[in-house]
Amino acid sequence: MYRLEEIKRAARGMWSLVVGLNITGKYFLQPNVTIHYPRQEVDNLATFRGHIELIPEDNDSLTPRCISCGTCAKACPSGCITVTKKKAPAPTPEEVEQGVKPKAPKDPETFRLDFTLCSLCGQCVMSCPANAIRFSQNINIAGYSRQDFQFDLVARLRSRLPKHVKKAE
Amino acid sequence: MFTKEQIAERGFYTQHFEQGKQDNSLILNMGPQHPSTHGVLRVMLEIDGEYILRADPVLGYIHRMHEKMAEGKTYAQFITNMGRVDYLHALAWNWAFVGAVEKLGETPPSPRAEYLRVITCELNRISSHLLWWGAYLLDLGAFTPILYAFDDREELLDILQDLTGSRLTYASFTFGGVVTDMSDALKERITRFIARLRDRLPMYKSLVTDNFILLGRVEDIGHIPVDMAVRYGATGPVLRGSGVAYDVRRAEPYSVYPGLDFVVPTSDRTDALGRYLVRMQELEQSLNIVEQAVAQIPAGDIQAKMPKKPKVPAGEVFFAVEGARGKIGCYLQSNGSGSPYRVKLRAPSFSNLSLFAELSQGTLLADAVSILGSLDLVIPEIDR
Amino acid sequence: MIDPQLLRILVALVGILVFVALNALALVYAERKIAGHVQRRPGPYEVGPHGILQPLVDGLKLMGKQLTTPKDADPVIFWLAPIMCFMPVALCMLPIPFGPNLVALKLDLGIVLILAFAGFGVLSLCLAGWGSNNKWSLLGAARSVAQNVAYEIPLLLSVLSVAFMTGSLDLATISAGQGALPWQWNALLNPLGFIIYFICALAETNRAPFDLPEAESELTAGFHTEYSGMGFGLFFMAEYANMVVVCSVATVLFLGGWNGPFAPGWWWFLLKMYALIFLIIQIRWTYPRVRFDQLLNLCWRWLVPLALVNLVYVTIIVKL
Amino acid sequence: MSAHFLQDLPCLFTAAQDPLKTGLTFSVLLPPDQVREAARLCRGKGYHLEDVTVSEVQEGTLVLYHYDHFDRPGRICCMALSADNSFDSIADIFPGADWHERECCDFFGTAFAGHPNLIPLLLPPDAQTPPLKKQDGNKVPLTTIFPWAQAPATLEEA
Repeated sequence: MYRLEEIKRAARGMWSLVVGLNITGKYFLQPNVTIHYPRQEVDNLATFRGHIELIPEDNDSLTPRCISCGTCAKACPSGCITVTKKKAPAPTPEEVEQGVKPKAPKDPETFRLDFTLCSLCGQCVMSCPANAIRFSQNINIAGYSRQDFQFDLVARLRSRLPKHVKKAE
Repeated sequence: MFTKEQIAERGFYTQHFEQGKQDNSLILNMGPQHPSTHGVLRVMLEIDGEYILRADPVLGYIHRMHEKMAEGKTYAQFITNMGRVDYLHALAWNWAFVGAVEKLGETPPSPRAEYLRVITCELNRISSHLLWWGAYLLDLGAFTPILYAFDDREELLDILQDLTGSRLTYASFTFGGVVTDMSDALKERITRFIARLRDRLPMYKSLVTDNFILLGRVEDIGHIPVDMAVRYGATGPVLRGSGVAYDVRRAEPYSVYPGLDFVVPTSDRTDALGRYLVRMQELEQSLNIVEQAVAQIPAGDIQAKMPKKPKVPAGEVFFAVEGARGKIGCYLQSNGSGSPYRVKLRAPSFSNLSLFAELSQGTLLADAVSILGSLDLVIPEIDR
Repeated sequence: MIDPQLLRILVALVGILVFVALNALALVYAERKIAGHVQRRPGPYEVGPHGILQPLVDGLKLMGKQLTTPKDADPVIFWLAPIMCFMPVALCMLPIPFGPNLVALKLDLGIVLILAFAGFGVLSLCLAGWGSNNKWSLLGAARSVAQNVAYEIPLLLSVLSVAFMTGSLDLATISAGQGALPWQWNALLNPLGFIIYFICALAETNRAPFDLPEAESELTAGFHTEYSGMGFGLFFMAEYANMVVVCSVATVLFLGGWNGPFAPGWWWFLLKMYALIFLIIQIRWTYPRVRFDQLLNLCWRWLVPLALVNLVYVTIIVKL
Repeated sequence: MSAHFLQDLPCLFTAAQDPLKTGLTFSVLLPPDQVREAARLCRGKGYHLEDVTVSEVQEGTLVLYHYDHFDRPGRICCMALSADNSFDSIADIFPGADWHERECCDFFGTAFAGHPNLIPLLLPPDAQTPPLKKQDGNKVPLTTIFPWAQAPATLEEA
C-alpha cells in the first residue's frame, strides 16, 4: 500500500516536471521583455532622480531662486553641499555720498555639490525655504575622476547647457 | 570579555568552535564570498562528509554602526540611513523610525499620508518577497524564476519610483507625512499591477511551488518548533511558518491597518516549506491590502501641519512595524535635543539568524543552504 | 606503408576533434541564447550579429587568461585532470554512426568502447577535486564519484535492454535495426529504457538538475573551483562534448539513428541529437537542483529496480 | 494586567505605560541581580526576548530587555542599572540573548557575567574603544528619559 502511494506520488511529481517544461517552453516562444540600453531607453526617467539642480527665477532664467541661506547644506546628512554668498559690490559714488552700504545680492556666488557623497535622499529639496532646488534629469552621468562629480550648480545654470551634456562645469 | 590574545589562543572565532576540530571532520568556511550567503555572511561549518556537526554564523562584515550615526545627526537626517539598513524592505525601516519619532512627539501623520505609507510599504513588501522568492530558488539551483520575479518586480519598482523617488534605498517618509503624492494615473497603474501579479501567481505556483524537485528540497527541512522561536525571538514569516499567527500589523496595530481586511497566513508545517508557503500567501495578502488602501485613500494633504524640525520631547519609545522579515523595532531615547540620545534598531533577521546554529545541526550541507534561504536574511540589516 | 585503417582513424579523429570543438562553441551559444529566451531576455547580443561571435570571444578570453595553480596543490594531477576530462570524449565519438556509412571506426563492440571511455570522466573529476587542495573541490569530487558510479548501473542496464532487442553491440547495426518511422524506434518500443537512459545521461554529464559536483550555490563551483583560463575551459568544453556524446548515443540506441520518415541520412541524426540537446538545456533552465541523497535514492530505489524490470520486459518481448 | 508577575520581584521602580504613547505596557527597573530572575519569569510566562540593549545615563550603565508575547501582545521592558558596566548574562535562559549581549559588549564594553563566549560579534576582534560609549558630559540623568523612575509607581495609577 505504501509502495502504491509512493508510485502515485512519483507519477504526480513527474507530471509537475512536464508542467514546468511547458511553462518555460511557452516563455521561450514569447518576445523578450528587456530593453537594449544604449539603443533604447526606459520610459520612466521623468521621476528618476538625477543630481540636484537650481531652479531659475521665473523671469530670469540665468539667476537662481536660491537665497544663499544654507539650510540645504545644514539639512544634508552627508554634507555634500557648500553655498558661498555673493559679496556686496563696491559702493557707487552716490552711495558713498549717502553713506549707505550696498546690499549683497541674494543669489549665491557658488553652489557646490559633491555628487560623490550625495545619496539622493532629497532632504535639501524638502528643506529649501525658497523652493529653489529640484532633482535634475541628468542621470546618464559618467566620469573618469572624482573631480568630474564636483558640480558648481550656479555655473551649471548659467551655462544653460542641454541636460544630456555630462559635465556641468 | 576576552582580550585579543585570548581570542587568538582559542584559535576559532566563534562560540561553537571553541574546541577546534574533531577527528575526521572538516572545518569549512561558507562565506563571506559564498554565492548563497547573500552578501557577506560567513558561516563556519564543521562537517563530517556532508553532514553538519556544528555551524556558527560570523557577522560583522558589513557593519556600519547606524546607531552611532544616529547620535550625530538630526532626526530628519537619520531617515536617509533608514533606507539602507534593510535594502529590500527599506520603507518598513523608514516607518519604524519615523513612527517612533511621531509617537514620542505625539504628532500623527495626515490621513492621506497614512494610506500612502501603507500602499508603498506593502508594495515594497511584495518586491522584497519577490526577490526572496527568486534568490531562494537560485540557492536551490533554479535560475529562471528569479528573472520572472524581476520582470514583475521591475514594474513594481517603476511604481515605487513614482511614489517615492527611489527604486531601492527609499527615504520617502517625513515626520508627519510622505514626500510624494499619488496621482490618479498612478492609482490606475497600481490597479493594473495588482491584476498583473494576480495573473502571474498561478504561474509561479505551477512552475515552482508544485515542482516535485523543489518540494524535495524544502519539505521536512529546518523544523522550527514554536518553543525555539520563543527562545530566539524569531518573528515574521519564520514564526508564522511555525503556526503562530503573530503579525505586528495585527498584534500592535499601527496606522490604518486595523481598518484593512487581511488575514495573517500561517502554516503548521514548521519547516522550510511552511515558511515558503507563508511568504507566497503574504504576496496575495499584500496585494489585497494595497487594493483596499488604493480604494479607500482619502483626499487631503500628504503632510500634517508640524514644524519643519520635529520637536521631540525627552523620553523613550518603542515602535514596531511588520517588515518583510519580521518585527522591525526602533527603540528611541530622547533627551529633548535635536538628535536622538540613543537609537536601538531591532532587526528581525538578527534574531532569525541566531537560531541557525541550532537549526542546522545534523543536516546536510545542501539543506543548510536551503534553510539559510528560507530564513530570508538580509545581511546589512543583521550587521546594521 | 601506413595502414589504411589507422589513416582512417587519424583523419576521423581530426574531424571529430573539429566537430566536437565547433559543437562546443555552438552549444555554448545555444545554451546562452535558449537560457536568455526562456528568461525573456535576448542572451548574448553585442558581439557579432545577435551575439553569434560571443562563444568565440569567450574562448579567446579563456585562452588569454593566466593559468594559476593554487598553493600546495599537486600541479601534475591538477593540470592532468582537465586534459583527461576532455580527451576521452573525443574518443567516444569514434564509433558513432552519423550516417549509413559515416562512421569513423566500425566496431562490433562500439557501445562498450563508449561506455569504457565515458568512465574516464569521473576519474578526471575526482583528480581535479583532489588535486586542487580545496575543500569545496574535494566535496565536489566526492559527490561526482558517488553520483557517476551509481548512475553507471542503470545506464548500463538500459543500454543492455537495447542490446537485447537488437542482439548486437554494434551501433551501426542497432541504428539500422530500427525503422524509419517513430513507432519503429526503440524509444517507443522500449520507453522505460529510454527514460532511464535519459535521466542517467543527465546525471552522467553532470547537467542540471543533477549538477551536484559543481552545484554553485552549495559548493561555489565544486570540482573546478580553482581552475582558471583554459583549465576551466577544457572542463567546460568537455561538458558540452559529453552532452553531444550522450545525445548521439541516445539517438543511435533509441531514436533510430540516421533513419527518418523520408530521405534518411546524417541530417536526421543531427536533427534528433540537437532536439535532445535542446531538451537537456531547457531542463537546466527549468528545474531546481536535487539534493545529494535524493539523487542517490532515485538511482538505487527507482532506476535500478525499474531498469531490471525493464530488462525482463524486453526479454519477454524479444522472446515472443 | 499581564505584567503583574514582575512586581513580585524586589523592583526599584515600576511603571505601567500607555502602549499608544511609548509602545510599552510595563516598565520595571530592577536591581542588577534580579535580571536573571526576571528573564526566568518571562520565559515561564511564554514571553520572547525582542532585544537587549544598553544605554548610558549619569547614574551608570543601563541595560534594557524588551520582552513581548506572541499570543497576548504587550511589550514589557526590564531595566537594570549598574555602576561598573557589568551584568549577569541571560544567554542560558534565552539563547537569543547570546548575540544581543555580544553586540552590547561590542558597542558599550558591557561585561555579561556567565556569557558563554563574549567575543566581538559585529566589530573586528581588534576594535579599540566601544563606539557608543558617551562622554560623561553628554550623559543625561536617568529621570530625563524615565520620569517615572523618580518615585515608585504602582499599577493602580494607570
